[in-house]
Amino acid sequence: MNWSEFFHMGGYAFFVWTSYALTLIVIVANIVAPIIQRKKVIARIKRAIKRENIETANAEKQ
Amino acid sequence: MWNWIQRFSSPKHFYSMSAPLINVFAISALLIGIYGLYLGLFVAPTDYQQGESYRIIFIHVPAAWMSLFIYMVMAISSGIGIIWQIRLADMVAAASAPIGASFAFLALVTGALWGKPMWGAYWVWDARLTSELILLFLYLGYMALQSAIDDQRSADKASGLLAIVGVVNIPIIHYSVEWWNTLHQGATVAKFDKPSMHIDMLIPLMLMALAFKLFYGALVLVRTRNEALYRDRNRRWVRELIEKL
Amino acid sequence: MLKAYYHLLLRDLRLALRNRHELANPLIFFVLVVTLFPLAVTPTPDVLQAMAPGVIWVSALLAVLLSLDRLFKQDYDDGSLDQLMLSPNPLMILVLAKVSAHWLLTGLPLVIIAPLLGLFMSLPTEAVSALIYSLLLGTPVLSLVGAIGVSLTVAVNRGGVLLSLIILPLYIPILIFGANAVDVASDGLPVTGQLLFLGAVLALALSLAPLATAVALRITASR
Amino acid sequence: MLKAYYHLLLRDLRLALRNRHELANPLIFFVLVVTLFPLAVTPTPDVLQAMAPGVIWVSALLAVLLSLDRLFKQDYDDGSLDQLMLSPNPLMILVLAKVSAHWLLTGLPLVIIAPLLGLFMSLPTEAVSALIYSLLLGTPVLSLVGAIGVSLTVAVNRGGVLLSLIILPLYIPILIFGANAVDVASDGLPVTGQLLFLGAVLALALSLAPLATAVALRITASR
Amino acid sequence: MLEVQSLECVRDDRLLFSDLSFSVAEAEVLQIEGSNGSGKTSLLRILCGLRQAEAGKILWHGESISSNREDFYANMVYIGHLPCIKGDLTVMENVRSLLDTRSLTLTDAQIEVALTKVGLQTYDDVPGKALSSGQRRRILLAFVELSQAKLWVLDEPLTALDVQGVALMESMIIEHREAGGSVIFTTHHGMKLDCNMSSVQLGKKRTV
Amino acid sequence: MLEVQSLECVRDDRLLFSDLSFSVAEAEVLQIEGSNGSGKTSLLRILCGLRQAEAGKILWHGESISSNREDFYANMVYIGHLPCIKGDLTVMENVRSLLDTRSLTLTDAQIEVALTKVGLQTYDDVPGKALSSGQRRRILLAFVELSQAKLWVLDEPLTALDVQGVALMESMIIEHREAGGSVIFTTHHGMKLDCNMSSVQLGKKRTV
Ligand code: HEM
Ligand SMILES: Nc1ncnc2c1ncn2[C@@H]1O[C@H](COP(=O)(O)OP(=O)(O)OP(=O)(O)O)[C@@H](O)[C@H]1O
Ligand SMILES: Nc1ncnc2c1ncn2[C@@H]1O[C@H](COP(=O)(O)OP(=O)(O)OP(=O)(O)O)[C@@H](O)[C@H]1O
Ligand SMILES: [Mg+2]
Ligand SMILES: [Mg+2]
Repeated sequence: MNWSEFFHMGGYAFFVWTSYALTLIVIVANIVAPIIQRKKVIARIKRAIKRENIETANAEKQ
Repeated sequence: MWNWIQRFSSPKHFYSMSAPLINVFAISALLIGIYGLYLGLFVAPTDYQQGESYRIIFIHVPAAWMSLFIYMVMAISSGIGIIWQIRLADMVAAASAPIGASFAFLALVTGALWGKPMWGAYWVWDARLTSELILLFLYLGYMALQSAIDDQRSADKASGLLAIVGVVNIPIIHYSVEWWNTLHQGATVAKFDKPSMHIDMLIPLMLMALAFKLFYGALVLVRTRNEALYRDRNRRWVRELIEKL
Repeated sequence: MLKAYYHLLLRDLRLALRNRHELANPLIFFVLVVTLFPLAVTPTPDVLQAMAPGVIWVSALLAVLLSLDRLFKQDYDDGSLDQLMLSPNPLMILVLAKVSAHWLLTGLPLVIIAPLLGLFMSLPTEAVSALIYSLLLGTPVLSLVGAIGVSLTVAVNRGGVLLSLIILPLYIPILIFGANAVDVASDGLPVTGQLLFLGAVLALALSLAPLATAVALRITASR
Repeated sequence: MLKAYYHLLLRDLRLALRNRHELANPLIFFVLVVTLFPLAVTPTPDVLQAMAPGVIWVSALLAVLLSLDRLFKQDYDDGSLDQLMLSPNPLMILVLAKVSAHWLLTGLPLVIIAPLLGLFMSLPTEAVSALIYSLLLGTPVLSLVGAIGVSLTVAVNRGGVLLSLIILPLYIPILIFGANAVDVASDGLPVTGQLLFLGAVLALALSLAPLATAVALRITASR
Repeated sequence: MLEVQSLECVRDDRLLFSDLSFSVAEAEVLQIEGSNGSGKTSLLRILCGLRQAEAGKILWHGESISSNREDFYANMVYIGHLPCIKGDLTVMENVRSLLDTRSLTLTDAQIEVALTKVGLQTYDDVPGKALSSGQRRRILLAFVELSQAKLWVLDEPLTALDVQGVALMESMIIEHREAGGSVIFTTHHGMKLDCNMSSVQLGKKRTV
Repeated sequence: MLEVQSLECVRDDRLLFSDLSFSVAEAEVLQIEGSNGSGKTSLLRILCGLRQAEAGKILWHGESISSNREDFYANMVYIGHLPCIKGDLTVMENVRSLLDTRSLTLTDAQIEVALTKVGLQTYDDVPGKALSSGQRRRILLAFVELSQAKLWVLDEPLTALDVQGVALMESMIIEHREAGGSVIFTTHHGMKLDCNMSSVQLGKKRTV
């Protein structure tokens, strides 16, 4: 079996390779999404911490 | 016993325990997946009926299985969350939904891409196809409800309840479509004529299924950790952790 | 407890009767949507008849769906729902009262007007009676299951479309069997199987849905 | 004035983007309703194809209808609408901004997903392109005309069904010409006539509907 | 009567209170104090069992309110920020349907008396939608008066009330206390009550 | 500045007021008084042009407000019973979109100053839905402060505000008056203003 035959998939190349490509995309998206999500969560908590520090500082001033 | 479960299922405990597991799952998913693909694409023989197009099976079937499996995980852990008030279970459910939805999507798309060469149409209104489509909608409904409710705890419980009600519905849909299709009309579309599977096809299929499961395992851990961080964002353990970053 | 059921049912009916015009709305919506189809496609009589069971049932389903926010929305917005939840009576009974009122105000009128629409879509007589029976058994389930969905989404602003997303998948079995009963009947075949199925689903919904709704309401109130 | 248009449009888009999931809801509703039909009737391909234009157009219409309360409901409930009416800018411009946002958020996605549904319902290719063009011209009219209806009914509680009664009759011409274009195209005939009509209606609606909506809003605010 | 043990409430990003304990005896009037956003409304909703607390217990006559539900709800009445008024029902019907939720059946005359007391005597057949915001709140006062509850839980009861309305609310609380009832309330507009009052202060904490 | 001539308002069956005339000059503070249901809210909505009066005229700098619409609305700001807050927008975005309706473009820093003044300095990126009722009202105070309007029309501005909030509102009104602005307001909770105040009393009439 040579490579072009392999890629040709007996005439079903479009269907087979679209399927595999979509699968790859979905897998990558599933890996990337939680990483972004984690960054967002951490950024949000950091903002909350900063806000609370300001609030406590203000409260102590009064 | 009860106390032990409570402590063991605390988000803090989970967070510290889960980190090493992720790598185990991810790496074995990668290795097994690559080996399965190798066997599936290069070693497995051509199907005498379907030609090469059957190679879609190695992603279609594992994806379809996963979409069902993950829904069950989601519903069961929602039930645990509602009945025993275990927060970790809610987080697992919430973390599972997007993963399950993406597998359901994959199963649909790869199935449709397989249907065109096999049946001559991308889509037919068959019981299995319809219930898979509805399954995707159930996932989307879960996620929409989860994000529409502001109060996190209400969101968990509400969407959990929806997941449980959906479980009752899936078999009903499946059998009703099946019955409805066979009651009337001669079959207009080729049914799945289940090929008695060659062992060289079965092994890579099983390997791929295992790889998908392990992949899900890794993903759900990562996502659950995010949920834990988010939900416990004003607990001390999270604050200390964040300050260290 | 029976008194609580009865009082709440009466209150909801009275509220609806205060706005006579609104009372007819789901009905008019039903009729309007059904008539949209023959307008949209140029209907040869056989296509019309083939479409009829599906069109009528889908329209009935959508009419119930749109009327669902009658069920709890107002009570939630004005705080009455809080008062209901603080009632010493079991919440399930109160839910059942509200669902009964909802069915009397939307499901029942649909059942009554349906024969007319069947005629309009040139359904044969046997199919019309199958239509009536299937709606009679099916619409209460639509109200009962709908109640779960609304109670989960009342707190959400702009919940209308969200509600459909949640509820429509749950309605599908009813739709399939209801429409199928009419379809089969118009071929002159017996429909006991379908009606039995609908009856069984009704029994199931009647026993489980009020419970699920009560749980959902408690979740929603916890804001 | 252009700045006022732009700011309000941006605000509405931002508000929608804050709830990503909600964004997709009209779309999902559209897909769900379209799938209900093949489930309800036993689909032989020719019946399916005969129904398709009507089913897709009616579902699009219902999806827009259900999403209409996005347009003013929230602004009315929280008092923002009062603030808009107290703006020194012409109310018509503000209305136009809100309608544009509404179309971008509901009409446009429907146009984009429609080919997929055509595929589900086994429509031929020419019919699919007619479907796209007719929806592209028709959905803005649905938003524009819908705005008049919502602005009259926002003040009414439980306006959902009332709204449909007011709006659906106005939608009928659009529906007839839109669905007919698809129908005709699937027989391989030209559809320029229908599209021209839809274009003319769009021009008309674009010039009159914002005015009518502004008047309706003034009436509504007078509470 | 009511006992609260180490309650904790978290909303979104904020810990509103934790380890909050207090109790309300018979004939006790308790004010929940705190600035905007300190969690008064959240606390009251938790006390009524409408909201779940993150931690802690609420006991009614020594038993948790969820296990003692029926007795608790038969003896407690809550009014919140929302008016609970149906626009389409008349004032009389509104009061009646509120009382129905508590399974109380009173005569028209009894309800008239309460309506007169809250200054709505001529309004009994006016539909709720034609009332001003203060008049709506007065219906709730009539409801509380007729509820036969031992414990009143009132969230900002003075909202939208005019001077006479405020005086009325004050006298109602005093009377209720003299009859052995208890009241938990919040307000930003100093109520002048001629009786002993305890108070709980909600402040701002950060993390658990 | 604003002049009201023989206004009449009827709601449903009730005549709320008729032949009501008064005017508001520069640097004048006017309180609309009256008990619950006397028609204060209705009057204010008429003054803003949101509601049509049954009879009478409203003049802005001598011209009717409908013919002088643009100038009137550029110089008048109204806040009513409703909070005008979008739950999904942050506090900052909420203020900004309120200002957009008046075609004002301010810098973030300017808005920050106002938010600090009303006590929301640390909340600028919190979404509106996570605010308590008092915090929501404070956003409106910031809006009024930034609106650059000469005439403030405030319906129950003290609703839900705590003690500091009330003091803040009072000082804002004083400052505004000193800068030559005018205020029309209603309240049931005595505002303590150290300045001359005129007032209009709405009573109960029956027939015209
Ligand atoms: C859009 C189209 C399709 C969808 C949504 C779909 C969905 C599914 C689902 C949900 C399953 C799992 C069923 C279960 O385990 O109970 C499945 C399994 C399977 N599908 Fe598909 N499918 C589609 C098209 C196809 C096509 C065109 C073929 C091949 C001709 C195919 C062959 C298979 C096979 C061989 C299995 C495994 C059967 C088994 O486990 O018993 N599918 N599919
Ligand atoms: N729906 C909500 N989602 C998230 N957080 C909320 C929500 N409602 C209130 N909060 C937060 O909870 C806190 C307490 O709100 P609560 O309404 O209990 O305060 P309150 O003491 O009643 O204030 P007020 O005097 O203004 O009525 C606020 O700081 C607010 O940020
Ligand atoms: N939507 C309505 N329809 C009919 N009548 C109404 C409506 N709203 C108010 N009213 C009537 O108009 C009168 C005045 O109402 P308005 O809201 O202007 O009073 P208000 O002075 O603001 O009272 P409050 O101090 O309670 O806010 C009331 O007596 C009420 O009966
Ligand atoms: Mg409060
Ligand atoms: Mg008022």
